[in-house]
Amino acid sequence: MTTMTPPPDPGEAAPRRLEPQFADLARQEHAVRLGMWVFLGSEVLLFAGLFALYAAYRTEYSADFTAALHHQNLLIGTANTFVLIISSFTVAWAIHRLRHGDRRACLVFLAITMVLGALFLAFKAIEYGDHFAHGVVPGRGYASAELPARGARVFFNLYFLMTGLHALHMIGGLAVMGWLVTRVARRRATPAYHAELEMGGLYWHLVDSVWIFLWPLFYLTG
Amino acid sequence: MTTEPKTAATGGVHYVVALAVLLALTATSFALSRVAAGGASHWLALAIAAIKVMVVGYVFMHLREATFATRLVALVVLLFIAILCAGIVADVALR
Amino acid sequence: MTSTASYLTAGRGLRSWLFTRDHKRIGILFLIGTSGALFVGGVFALLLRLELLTPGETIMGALDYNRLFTQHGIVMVFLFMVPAIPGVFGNFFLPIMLGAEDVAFPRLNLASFYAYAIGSAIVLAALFAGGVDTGWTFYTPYSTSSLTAVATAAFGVFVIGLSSIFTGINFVVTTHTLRARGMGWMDIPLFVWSIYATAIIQVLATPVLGLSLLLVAVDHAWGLGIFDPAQGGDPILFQHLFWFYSHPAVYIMVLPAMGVVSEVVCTFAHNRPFSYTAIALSSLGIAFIGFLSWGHHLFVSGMSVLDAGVFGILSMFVAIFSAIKVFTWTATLRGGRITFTTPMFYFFGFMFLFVFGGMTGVAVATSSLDVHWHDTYFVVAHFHFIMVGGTLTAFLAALHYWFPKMFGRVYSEKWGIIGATMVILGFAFTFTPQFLLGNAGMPRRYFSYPAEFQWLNVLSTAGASILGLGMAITLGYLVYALFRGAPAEDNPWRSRGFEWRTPTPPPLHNFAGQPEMVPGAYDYHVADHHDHDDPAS
Amino acid sequence: MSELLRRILMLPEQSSTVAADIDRLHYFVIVVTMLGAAGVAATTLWFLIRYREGGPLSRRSRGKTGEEIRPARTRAALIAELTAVGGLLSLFVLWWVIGFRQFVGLHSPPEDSLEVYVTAKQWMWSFAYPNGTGSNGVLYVPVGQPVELIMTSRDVVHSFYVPEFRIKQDVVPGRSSTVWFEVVRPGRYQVFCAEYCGISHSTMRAQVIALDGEDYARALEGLSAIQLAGPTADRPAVVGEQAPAEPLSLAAIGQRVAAQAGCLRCHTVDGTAHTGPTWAGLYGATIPLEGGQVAVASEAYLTESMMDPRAKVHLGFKPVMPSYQGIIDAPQIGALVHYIRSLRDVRRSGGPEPAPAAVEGSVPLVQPLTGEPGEPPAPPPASPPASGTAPPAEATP
Ligand code: HEA
Ligand code: HEA
Ligand code: HEC
Ligand code: CUA
Ligand SMILES: [Cu+2]
Repeated sequence: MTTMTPPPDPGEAAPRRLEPQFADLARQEHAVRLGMWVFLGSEVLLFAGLFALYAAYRTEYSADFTAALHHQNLLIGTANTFVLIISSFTVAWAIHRLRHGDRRACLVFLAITMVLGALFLAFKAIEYGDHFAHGVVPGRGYASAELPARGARVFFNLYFLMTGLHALHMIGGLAVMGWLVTRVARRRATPAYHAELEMGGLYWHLVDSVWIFLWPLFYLTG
Repeated sequence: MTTEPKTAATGGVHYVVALAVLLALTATSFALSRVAAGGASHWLALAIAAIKVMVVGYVFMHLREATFATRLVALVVLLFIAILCAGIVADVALR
Repeated sequence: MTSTASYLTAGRGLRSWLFTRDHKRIGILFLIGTSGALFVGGVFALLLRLELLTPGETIMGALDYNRLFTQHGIVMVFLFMVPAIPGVFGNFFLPIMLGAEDVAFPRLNLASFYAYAIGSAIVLAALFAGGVDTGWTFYTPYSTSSLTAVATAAFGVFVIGLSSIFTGINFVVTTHTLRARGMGWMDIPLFVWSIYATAIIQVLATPVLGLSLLLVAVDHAWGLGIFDPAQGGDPILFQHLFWFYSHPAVYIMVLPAMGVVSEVVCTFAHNRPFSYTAIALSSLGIAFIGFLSWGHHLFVSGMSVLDAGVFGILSMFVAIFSAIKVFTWTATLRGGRITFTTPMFYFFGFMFLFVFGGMTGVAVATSSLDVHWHDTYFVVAHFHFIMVGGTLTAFLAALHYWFPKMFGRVYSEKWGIIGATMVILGFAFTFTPQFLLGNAGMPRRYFSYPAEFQWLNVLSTAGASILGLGMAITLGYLVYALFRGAPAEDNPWRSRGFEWRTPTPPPLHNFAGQPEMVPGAYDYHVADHHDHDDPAS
Repeated sequence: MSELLRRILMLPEQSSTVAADIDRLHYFVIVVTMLGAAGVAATTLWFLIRYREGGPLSRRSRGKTGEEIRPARTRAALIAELTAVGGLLSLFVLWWVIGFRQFVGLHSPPEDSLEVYVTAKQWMWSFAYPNGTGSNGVLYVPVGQPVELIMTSRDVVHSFYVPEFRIKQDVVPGRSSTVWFEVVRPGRYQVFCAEYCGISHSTMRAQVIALDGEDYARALEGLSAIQLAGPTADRPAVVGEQAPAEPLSLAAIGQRVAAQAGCLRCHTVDGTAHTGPTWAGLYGATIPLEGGQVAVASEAYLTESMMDPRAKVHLGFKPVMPSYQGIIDAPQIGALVHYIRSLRDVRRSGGPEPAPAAVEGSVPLVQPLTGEPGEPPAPPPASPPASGTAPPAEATP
């Protein structure tokens, strides 16, 4: 991530951001953006492996999966979906405001985003705690009385893997957001050139997008 | 390869509309899961998720301003996810 | 501007190397790393061959043997073959061939090298912390229950995977955004095409390998058994995920080699490629269709018969793209003006060995035949024919071809030919008997084997010693040339390639002035002042 | 000719019915491969010599640039290349067609196959026969009769490989896989484990001993019977010392296991439904499942139902059956499956059973005899029919 954004150089004049290998800033920004997308594509394929496993196991154990879904905390899952969607908006809005030169609003919305992200993780922690209390833990320790079937174990193993990996990405996203706040506050990211903000935003949206799929897979019964 | 954005920069309205659409779709998806429309409802939920992700990508992630190459990346990635899932599920479902 | 100082002398001291952002220096760092890996993996290979000299125990016990072939496979594939050509020659020449000063993200490039170095260190540490005995394929549930350092090694490979992804991102973006002014997609050199196709595979496939190895490591360390039958898991799904990476990965290993061959054949035949389009686009075809055929590694795993059929036919389709390339290279020789040098010798070896190896790939992709061949020495011979006979040969061709440009020195042609002869003959000697062993039914990963297989194993071991000696000689004269070789001209092969239009060795920012991109990289039929050698003009 | 090729290529003897066919394709593919590689190498070499610098045809000695000589010949060369590629592709597709048909054949055991249950574990093979006997490390098979192996593993993935038969099949823990072969002449054949499975992988071997009919029967008599019940996680599957004097048939053993393991508390064998579905007529039937799908009661389904009953729940029954994973072992599973199969012609009645048409439709080969001895008159349904079930079985003609 961080390696791809321009270095923290002292001057704020845009031309000094230009790396020697690029002809002009527009081209450089295009390159950074393309690079970020390629990186995001790579990230998505990391999750894709787990999605494929989910699809395969759901085919194999459809009844168990349905039963396990009924034991999920739909309320928290749905609340978290709303939280992330709104946070995606606030990031986008923060960038939008900066594009229009409104640094203060940008900072405010970045801060809101971070609060929402933290809220998401807090909900997630509550949910995990609840699972643990019922003997639903990842791996060999699994001891749920209500859902002893093998398919349910697979379901929860996948659940912990996928939401856990997602939560790790959330934590990473929060760190990036924190860094962006300092960049904007110190006027390193300017209305004229703020590629790092765009990239951080892209990352955040990606993490949100993954959750948009996790929600129906792990909460919605149907 | 042109570096100029093809579309004008995304305006404030776009974001607000996108947010509204996303919230509405989430609510719809939730409601649908409550009324339990049978076996198809699961596919419906996934379809709604796909639409949501497209909205996020198109507006929030600025795909509407992006170059062809960038959009191509997004498409290729989706294609490969489909290939991976299809190949594996086909084995499990058919053996 | 210090435009004339070569990249080798611009900046001195260890720090200037370790913290360099110059793609050429990073390429050299990769060269050191991957050659070291080749050496280590090669020593492992020779020990393997030594053990297989007699049917029972020869120099080591079963556990040591199992660790050894695992580490041979891991080191050769992940530490040598995957990073070798892209990391060394891709880094060094891709920007120059595009007329760029550097790759798009020089810092990411350095990070890629460090990810490679750290990952390799972890893998090698696993070797001392009990080794790994799972085979390079890490099949569950054996890998998750093995008492060896599986988690460490899997994590190390994961880190190397990051390096692969970083490099891939860099090359994709560089090719898209840093082509010299006026250079269209159909003007870029063929080597760049193949590296670009490789980069796409690296970016899209490597995360899936990372994930499957992570799942193995997590299971091994904490018992989160997503593939564990006792927890409802299905071990076959691991194989699917693994091969979703590892089949495309074989094209990560061979596409760059094909790029090298395309350059070498044009330069030494002094001829245009018979069809630029065919070579360029078939790279993309391989990259894409290559993703659709992973299931041919699972024919006997108990996968669904229908799925096996689909993967079988798709494997046939991907093979055809390689054939297109081979025919085009052959046709490129026609009507040329061929100078026969060490790289050309390797080219010839490549043509024979790769075609044979590739065709045996088609043979094992024929489902009913693979039932007999799967997990026998036939498969071992198949992939060594391609990976050693194809890729290693191409790596050596590239090393000799670009050596003058990279280091500004010339190696001894006489020793070059001697080395190449020994490598190619030794190779054929080593692996041809293994086809027969496989036919006769000797399974792979066998520490001991029935006595009737011995004579073929003896032949193979004998061949391996010639091969090893050939490699040692090669290493010897190249190192000698590095320090004592005569200075090289800017364009000793009279090539039209863009990389030969810069001073030797290239200056820090690659070009003395503006890069010249006219005439094109393969325009041997057009006279021009660069071609000092063409009397017809 | 083909015998000569077989020897040159060092293929082992063709000792199964499929070997000769597979080898023919093998020769075809390999000969083309060798000719193709030689052809490419020869052409390359020829060009290298003809067009060498200063040679008779190199551009310099012709004194022309490439451009001038090219166009005339390029067209022909292009056509040649396209033909070569097209021809090669047709060849590949032809191989695929032949190979895939053979592959399907390798996965379609003949109906009358003799079934043997195989358990692989680190690092041995054990075999259980239909007559209730078992053996370790040696598999006895009759010559001239197809044999189907139903295999599972206790620990890691192994692979059953007999080079002389040209067959190989991975043996995977947690599932069963099958492979079949028919031996053409008596003899001993090496079995290798072909999937890497740990330190003794290379010595995890066994033998197939193929015998003519009578010898085969005699050999089986000499074997000891399979142990009946008990926790067996750590003991070998087959214990000779405790053999009863008279080996029972595998189905009979299954009956005993069913009684000892308590299956019969919930399952009947006479067609009535109880806590669980009856076993009568179960084998081969199409089972409606909870969640709307259906499944065919194959060996795999039956095995899975014992190991993981909740994976697929029979529609209308509660998922109360406990898992028998680790409680009964592979030969016992084999015996149970065999027993359930032996009940396939018993007519079922009452309860939430699948439609009779489905039962009979899927067992086309054996028509139930009317008034078969041992079939009790149909009692009233033991449990209320679940929604959507078909009329009772008596309706069948
Ligand atoms: C660089 C590495 C590389 C490459 C390029 C390939 C290329 C191919 N491979 Fe290979 N393969 C491996 C490395 C590679 N492989 C490895 C490492 C394994 C073992 C992994 C393990 O289990 O440890 C393996 C295993 C493997 C298997 C599994 C075997 C088994 O375990 O049972 C199969 C099965 O289909 C297969 C098929 C193919 C095919 C169809 C190609 C095709 O892409 C080949 C295409 C090339 C050609 C077809 C040559 C060109 C042909 C001509 C010019 C034709 C001229 C001829 C005439 C005119 C007749 N490979
Ligand atoms: C790139 C991949 C690669 C390469 C190059 C090689 C090279 C060799 N391999 Fe390897 N091999 C694999 C990949 C590779 N192998 C893989 C993936 C497996 C499967 C592992 C598994 O089952 O899990 C395998 C397995 C394998 C086996 C089977 C083990 C078994 O199943 O029991 C054998 C047995 O003979 C073998 C032998 C050899 C030999 C003799 C060489 C020789 O070609 C080696 C000769 C090379 C040298 C001796 C090096 C000398 C180097 C120098 C002197 C430095 C030179 C430096 C410069 C010139 C810059 N290999
Ligand atoms: C506590 C009661 C109980 C016991 C004991 C029991 N079962 Fe079951 N069994 C059931 C029920 C209920 C079902 C149907 C629900 C289901 O499919 O899981 C079932 C289903 C099955 C099925 C699948 C049949 C179908 O129509 O889907 C098989 C096969 C089976 N059992 C075998 C066995 C064997 C073998 C044993 C003993 C080793 C055994 N059962 C012991 C209750 C039991
Ligand atoms: Cu069992 Cu290898
Ligand atoms: Cu492959």
